[in-house]
Amino acid sequence: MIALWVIPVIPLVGFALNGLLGTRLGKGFVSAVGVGSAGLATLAAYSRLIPYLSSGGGTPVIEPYGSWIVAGSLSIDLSFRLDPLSALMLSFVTFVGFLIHVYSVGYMHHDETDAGYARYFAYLNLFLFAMLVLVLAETFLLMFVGWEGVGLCSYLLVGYYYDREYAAAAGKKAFVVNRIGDFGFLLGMFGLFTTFGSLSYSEVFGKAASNPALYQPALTLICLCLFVGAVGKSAQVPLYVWLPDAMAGPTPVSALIHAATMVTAGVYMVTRCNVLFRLAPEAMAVVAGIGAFTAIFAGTIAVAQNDIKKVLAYSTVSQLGYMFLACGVGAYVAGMFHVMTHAFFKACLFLGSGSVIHAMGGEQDMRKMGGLKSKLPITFWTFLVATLAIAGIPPLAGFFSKDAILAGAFEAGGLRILWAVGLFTAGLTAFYMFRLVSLTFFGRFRGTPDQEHHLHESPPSMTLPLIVLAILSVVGGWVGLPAVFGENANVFARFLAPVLPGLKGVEEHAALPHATEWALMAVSVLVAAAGLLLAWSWYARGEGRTPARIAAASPGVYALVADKFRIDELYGVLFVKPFYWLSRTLWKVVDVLLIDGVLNAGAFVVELTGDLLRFLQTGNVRNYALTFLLGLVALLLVVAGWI
Amino acid sequence: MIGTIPLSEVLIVSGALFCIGLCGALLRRNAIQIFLSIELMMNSANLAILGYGASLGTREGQIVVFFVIAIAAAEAAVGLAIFVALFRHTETIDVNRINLLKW
Amino acid sequence: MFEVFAAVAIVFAALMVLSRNPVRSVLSLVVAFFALAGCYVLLFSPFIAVIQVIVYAGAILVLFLFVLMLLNVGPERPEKTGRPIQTLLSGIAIVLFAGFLLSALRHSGSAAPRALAGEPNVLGRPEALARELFSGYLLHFEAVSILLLSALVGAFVLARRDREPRG
Amino acid sequence: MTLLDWTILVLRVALPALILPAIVTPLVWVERRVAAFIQDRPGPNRVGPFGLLQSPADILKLFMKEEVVPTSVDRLLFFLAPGLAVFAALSTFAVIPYGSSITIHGEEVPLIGANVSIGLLYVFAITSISVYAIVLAGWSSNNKFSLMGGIRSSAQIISYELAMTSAAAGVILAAGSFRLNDVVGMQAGTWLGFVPRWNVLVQPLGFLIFFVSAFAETNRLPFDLPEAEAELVAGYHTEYSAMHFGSYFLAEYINVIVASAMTTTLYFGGWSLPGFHPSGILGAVASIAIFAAKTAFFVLIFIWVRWTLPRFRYDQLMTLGWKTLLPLSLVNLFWAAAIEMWRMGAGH
Repeated sequence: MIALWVIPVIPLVGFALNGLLGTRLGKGFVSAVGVGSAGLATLAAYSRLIPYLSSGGGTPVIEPYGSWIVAGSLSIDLSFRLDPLSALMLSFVTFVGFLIHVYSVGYMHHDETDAGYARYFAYLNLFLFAMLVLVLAETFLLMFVGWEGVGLCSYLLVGYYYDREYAAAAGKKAFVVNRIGDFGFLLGMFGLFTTFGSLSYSEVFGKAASNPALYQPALTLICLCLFVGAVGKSAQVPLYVWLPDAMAGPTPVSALIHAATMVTAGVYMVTRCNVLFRLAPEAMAVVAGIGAFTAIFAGTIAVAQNDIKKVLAYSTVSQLGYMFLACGVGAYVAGMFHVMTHAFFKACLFLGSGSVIHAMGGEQDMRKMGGLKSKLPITFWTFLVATLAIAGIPPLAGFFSKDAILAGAFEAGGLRILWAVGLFTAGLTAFYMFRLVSLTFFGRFRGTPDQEHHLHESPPSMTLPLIVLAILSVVGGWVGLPAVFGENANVFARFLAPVLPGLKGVEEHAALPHATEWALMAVSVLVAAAGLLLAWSWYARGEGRTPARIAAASPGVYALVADKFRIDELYGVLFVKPFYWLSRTLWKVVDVLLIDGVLNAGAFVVELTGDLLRFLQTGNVRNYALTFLLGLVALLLVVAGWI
Repeated sequence: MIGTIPLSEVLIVSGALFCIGLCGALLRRNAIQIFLSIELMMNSANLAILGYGASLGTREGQIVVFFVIAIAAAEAAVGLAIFVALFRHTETIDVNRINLLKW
Repeated sequence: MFEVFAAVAIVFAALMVLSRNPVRSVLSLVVAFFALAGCYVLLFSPFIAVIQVIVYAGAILVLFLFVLMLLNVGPERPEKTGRPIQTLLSGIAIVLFAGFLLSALRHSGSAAPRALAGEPNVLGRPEALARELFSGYLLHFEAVSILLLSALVGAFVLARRDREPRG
Repeated sequence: MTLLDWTILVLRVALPALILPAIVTPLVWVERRVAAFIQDRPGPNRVGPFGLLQSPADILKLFMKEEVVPTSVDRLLFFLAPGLAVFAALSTFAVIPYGSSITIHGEEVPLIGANVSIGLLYVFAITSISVYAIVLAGWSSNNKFSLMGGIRSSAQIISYELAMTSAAAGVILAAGSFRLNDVVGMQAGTWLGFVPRWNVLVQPLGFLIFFVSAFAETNRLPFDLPEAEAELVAGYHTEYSAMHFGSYFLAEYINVIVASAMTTTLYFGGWSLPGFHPSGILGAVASIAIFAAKTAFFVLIFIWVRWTLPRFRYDQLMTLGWKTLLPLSLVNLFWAAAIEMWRMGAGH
């Protein structure tokens, strides 16, 4: 049996090879190493996963590799953990990662130099390594290593086209905004350590579960801090602003990092800490609220975007909000379920959009597309399947996961406001996604003749991953059928059950009656279908005349939405400008005037003293010797007490 | 005969030699003679160390002196090489005439 | 015995300092070092005495003679600018220092006519010395050997004539 | 100390010191006869039977000759130097055991000038003193040939002393003592019943280095550059005449004898011989004879080499000393150490 550490180390080796030698050995070598290491990592992961799953996967496997940091009472082991949650993440991170590596070979082949190509694959492998460390870690600190690692790779890959100013700026923005979240995560870890005296999952969760009353008071703050980290990494309001800009990176990167894997790390982390969160109901409420607000907020912005990738980016933000909504209402299984299905269909969507952009020669504006249905058949059909999946049309994957979340929100009781928001967002999702499909694939072509001439289906290395992901978008949801299809239909929930232990003092929601569940399903399908049809009739059939009329009727509102509610500008005025001003002041006043001034003054004094004292240096050795002796005599006299 | 040397006598001899060396180091102008005087001072220290070692009945005095002599050899080799190089440039080893390294 | 050796050492050391001729200076010092070697023998250190003769008299001072011959330096000539202040200050400092040494000797217990307490056969045996040197002081020994090597290289580099004349 | 003790001490010390110069006289004759034999001519054969009285006659002549002292010499050092040369040559012999031991009034007296624990070191100390005799002669003569000879000679002696000391260190390592009697003692006896336990068989390389260095130390051909007639007239003793020149002459031959005696002692078992166990006065005399015979053998080799080999060039001399003999002597030292470790391992 392969040790767990081998799985992340394989892409690390690939990173080293490509990073050090890739430039010299050409694209063939780079592709072989990059894709090969991702494939090997996938094989290694599945060679562990399959025995684990077939054995039922109840108990977590912890593999310690020795002590990492020992300082005082702090003792952190270097160890990996395989339990249902990490197994789930491992399964689709490696697999989707591998598919996107394959896709990248086709996507990146034409437009990059050997050096850029090698750099791209090196970063991609490094990302895989960091993500696997994040997923497999057994301690919060090791998870944080992976957490920072994926952040770094995200920065590097968003700024991949570093010679374009907006890409470099987007990379910086992603990094800086993530720092805010990471700071929260760090504070959370400090809190965990002071509260529990350990950073190991098993110890922390074990202690919290065994004695909730003792730890409960501290947990709300800790959970909120941890959640700040999740908000940063998973692009929730108010830290979501980096994700849309991150689309400046290559499209496969957007698919892998900013849709399928890295951005879900926040959800993974909250789910991982479900024991803590469930003991802190206030924190749960915050999670749910932020999730719901993000879902509807980002969905609204997506409606008015014209850049194909921007739409998908806001869609991702919105869907992530969905997942947090699930976590917030305690439906962790539904959240993770949506993480998985979302990984399939959103990766498929991004890769499809990449295929479209590839065919359009780099054009990303949907207003210049249209009618691509016949020119890019494979792309169209896979894209359509994924769109239906995200819209929540049964029996595709998105339907089941989204339904599970809505059911969870409904179960949570209260005013059902969260459920209502979720339902509305579902309709919104169907609407903007079908708007995207209609503008891109239906109607007539609106681009230049040059572009029209250039239109072609993508090479097999790009279409194959699309097909695989489309199939997964269809069947991926069938592992988590709702209870109405039978008591044991939800394999997924049963599998994840060990991660969600029962807790004293935390009551579980009663399951919904079957009738209610059927009704909920019907409502959500109806809403989705409505949104879908509305978009189709407005944009595919009506060529966008109705929305144009609406926009003209209330230009202020439309402009506000199209400008993403001008949040970036708001942040600019609220945070960025003052910080610039503060930094400038610190530089000019504190650094130049005070610190440099003190140093210069010191140097001046030294110089002056040197100018005066240098005459002692007569150049005559005997003078020096005499001075030496006089000093010695004086010293001896002082020691003897005669002076 | 041997066992009756008082330590004080050894120390006085050592001190006298040291002061003689000091005179030479401070008052001579020939660099080589200054160097010789320094060697003499080192030897006076050796004498004192051996005297103490013998009076305490340990061999450590001898070991220290052994190292001092080895280091003195290295010092002499380098010092004399410096003088040779110096003489080549200045044609003198009178330290009063060699005062290039001043303010 | 010790007094004789000590007197010889002091007289020849003084001769070394007083002689205007550097070669005579070196030779006086050779004699002084021989006398010191005699003192060392009486202080139960025959090995050190022989080392003193071999290294100091046989190598270091020969090196001095060599350099003197190579440079062919004549005797010191009286200088016109006699630097009286320097000389005066030096004299005062030396007298002060000597006085201090004497008083220190008197005030400390060392001045007492304490007989040296050594077993000559135990202290002076080279085998025992070697055993102690190579067990307890091995690191020091190695360090000194490296020092000697670097001094060798340094002396060679310093005294070498430049192959190509500058300028 | 009783009068007897004093007598014994004086005899132990003084006898060799008196005998050595006495041996030199016939030795000069031997050298001249051997030289003549090698060069296929008769050699001195007029004065006395076989020319045996030639050397005493020469010595007499040296004593009678007029002493010429140049005006610009440093007189003190000029006269000190030859005396120093003879002193150094003679005093080396003090620590060489020239025979077993005799028993006088129940007290065993080893036949050695001074049986000190640092004998070999003493030899090297004295050797380093002999440099002064040459350097001072060269310098005080105030003559450029003398000075050049003096500088060359001292450089040569210092250079070869390193190789010689390092080679002898191998013997010290094997004997575990500086005391030359111990060195002789460890070479007594045999391996396998007939092979003498001489150091030359264990450290042939060390012997070779020591012997070659001995030639350089004594300023004999092929290393007699300090007095290379063709270049330097007569080297450091150019300005000496009469018996002061004779002193250097004497010192050179004593040095040859001493070097041979040292070689014998360090590498050929000294006064011992396999199967020979000295006892009584007769044994002591026999041991002295054995020592003398071995030494004479090496003296003859000295003479033989002198009349066989040409002189080295100065740079060749230095290269041989520093770049060949010194590294080889280190090899020998490692070899000796390895042997010693093997022996200790086998012993335990």
